[in-house]
Amino acid sequence: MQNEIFDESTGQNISGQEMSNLDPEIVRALEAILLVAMEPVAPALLAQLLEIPMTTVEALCERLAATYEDAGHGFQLVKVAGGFRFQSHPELAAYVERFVLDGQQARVSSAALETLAIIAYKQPLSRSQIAAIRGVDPEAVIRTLQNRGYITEVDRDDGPGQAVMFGTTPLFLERLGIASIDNLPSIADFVPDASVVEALERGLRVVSDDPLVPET
Amino acid sequence: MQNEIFDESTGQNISGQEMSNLDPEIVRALEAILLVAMEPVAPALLAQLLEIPMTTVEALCERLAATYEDAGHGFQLVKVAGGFRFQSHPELAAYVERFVLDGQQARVSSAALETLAIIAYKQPLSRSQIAAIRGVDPEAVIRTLQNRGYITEVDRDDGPGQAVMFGTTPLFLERLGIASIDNLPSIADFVPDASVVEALERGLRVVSDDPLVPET
Amino acid sequence: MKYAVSTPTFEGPFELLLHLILRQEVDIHEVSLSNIITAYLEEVRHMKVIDLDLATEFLLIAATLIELKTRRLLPGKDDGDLDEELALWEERDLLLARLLDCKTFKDVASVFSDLVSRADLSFPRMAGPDESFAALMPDLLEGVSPLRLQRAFLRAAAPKPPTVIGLEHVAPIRASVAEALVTVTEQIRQEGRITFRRLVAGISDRIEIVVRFLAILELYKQGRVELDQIERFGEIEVIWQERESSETDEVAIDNYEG
Repeated sequence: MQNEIFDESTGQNISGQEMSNLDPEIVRALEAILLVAMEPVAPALLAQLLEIPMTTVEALCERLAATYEDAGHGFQLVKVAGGFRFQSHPELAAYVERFVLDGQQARVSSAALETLAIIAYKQPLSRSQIAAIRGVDPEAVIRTLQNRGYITEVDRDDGPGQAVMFGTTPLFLERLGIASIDNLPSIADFVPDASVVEALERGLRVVSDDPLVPET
Repeated sequence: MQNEIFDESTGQNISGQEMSNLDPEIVRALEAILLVAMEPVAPALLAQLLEIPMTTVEALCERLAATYEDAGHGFQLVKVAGGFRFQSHPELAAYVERFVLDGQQARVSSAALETLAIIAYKQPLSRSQIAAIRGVDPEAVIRTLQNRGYITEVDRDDGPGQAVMFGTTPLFLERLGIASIDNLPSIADFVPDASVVEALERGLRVVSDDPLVPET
Repeated sequence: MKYAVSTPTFEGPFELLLHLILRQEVDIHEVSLSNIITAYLEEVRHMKVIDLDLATEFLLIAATLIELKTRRLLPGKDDGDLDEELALWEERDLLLARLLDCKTFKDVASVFSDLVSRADLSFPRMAGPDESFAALMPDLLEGVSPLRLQRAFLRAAAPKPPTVIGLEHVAPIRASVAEALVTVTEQIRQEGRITFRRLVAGISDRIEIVVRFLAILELYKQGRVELDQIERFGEIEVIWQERESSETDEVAIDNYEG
């Protein structure tokens, strides 16, 4: 909504101005709300609660985050899974790990990561589409990912089978520590380079090994 | 305990000296631990985790609390129930109330409901028993349920691990509109999955073996 | 998914094949399908416990590789059946596409892994509002009846449906490479010379045929049989190679059951 009124740069300027006029209480209120939140809080919700534009919320949060970092606090404010949250500073991981012990996140297996990778970039997609890419029955992995809340049924296919279609969840974004699925690197960056393609093609060539026969 | 040995001012003087020699990382670590803590953290535990005297912990926390207050943050560090914790500043209570009322998602997830059901019917039971039945790390869900006051630590197992045992609370009964846990619909005719039976029977022997939930 | 591969990093047939091909990447001109097939079958042989569905996948890939291999070994004069030719190319392209996909998502997964490791260094604050706000917290159990709770329990504690689907279809696979070896060895030894078509006569299941083919390939590798194919896509003849010593008489059998 805000974007219709302000473009990025103007928006920032305006909120810069707005911020200087801001009741300091708003900043404190923002801190208070973020402190009691149990999951990342969307800027839209903060804007509504604080009765300020969303761009201002974003700018305020960024400013707060920078202030905390500069002051060398042991916590940080980050944008993750589409919202802002307080978290412990990564540099203090060693101490916090000692403290949380059983609150540790369960490891994500490589099979789970690969399946997540497929779903993240190709969502929504069905079991059989996942199976086709992985070459393995993905049922067990899908169930684990679903139980952990990283993926969810987002849709059903229109086709005759009405296959369940899977997509990633905000919790997945949290697990990866990213703000949105758009923050993932482009899949184009991952396309195997020419040497790999060539190696694969050669490995699977159909034509005879006879060097006289031109290869394609 | 400290108060018996040092009066307020002496205590502060002593730790004041010690503090000037302190690695700044210790202060950051203290902030990090307090930020992620679910409940007030006892100075003794903080002293142990940070490998500093308890008097220093107390002095540090007091100093931090004063710093936050002076800087006009929306949160504060307070000592409650014999421990230190972050909480929202009372002056911002109106905003926090608004957030709590409007902001929180008020629907129970199916994962939370299933975990709650298992605890309700099979209480008391440990984390690892819950994990064994649900097949996933139940930590986050347990935390939510505990936070909402639907479950609580009812006991500790006698076994070597002294695992925490969970049970439902009077609030839970109230919300469900029943007078006693015996008023829940019977599950007598139901034959549970063999793995569930096994998990319950093996009970606490699971605890020490289960790498998912390190108990200490 | 209970299976163990000698190199435990391989999650599936594409991954294994990808590894085997790329291992030879150093000099791509050295990439040899024969080596790949040998290594591939070697890996499959070393699997201790193998999931049936997975076994099917591994074998189907093996079959495709062998198809490519046979095609490559044959002189390219006669063009054979165009349809079959196209079908083979199609299969190759499909396999290639899958391998590229596999490689792509393996790389993505490693980036994800880095992100997760980094995210793991920070712990979120989840303590929530302090108790003074407890009365305001919306009731999560709004609308949850005792009956709904019972149903949730039944759902959570109910026997889980088995993950393996279509078991009856692939079940015969379990021991069949080992069995196939025994069967075909006996048959070839008796006949001395027999066509592959006759060896698989009466078998309609594609997997069974693949398994028999693998058995013959195994015998060929051990030098127990010679293979002969006069024209491309023509009859494959299997010829028994008699040996002096009887010490190797006992055919080494791959046991896929582990």
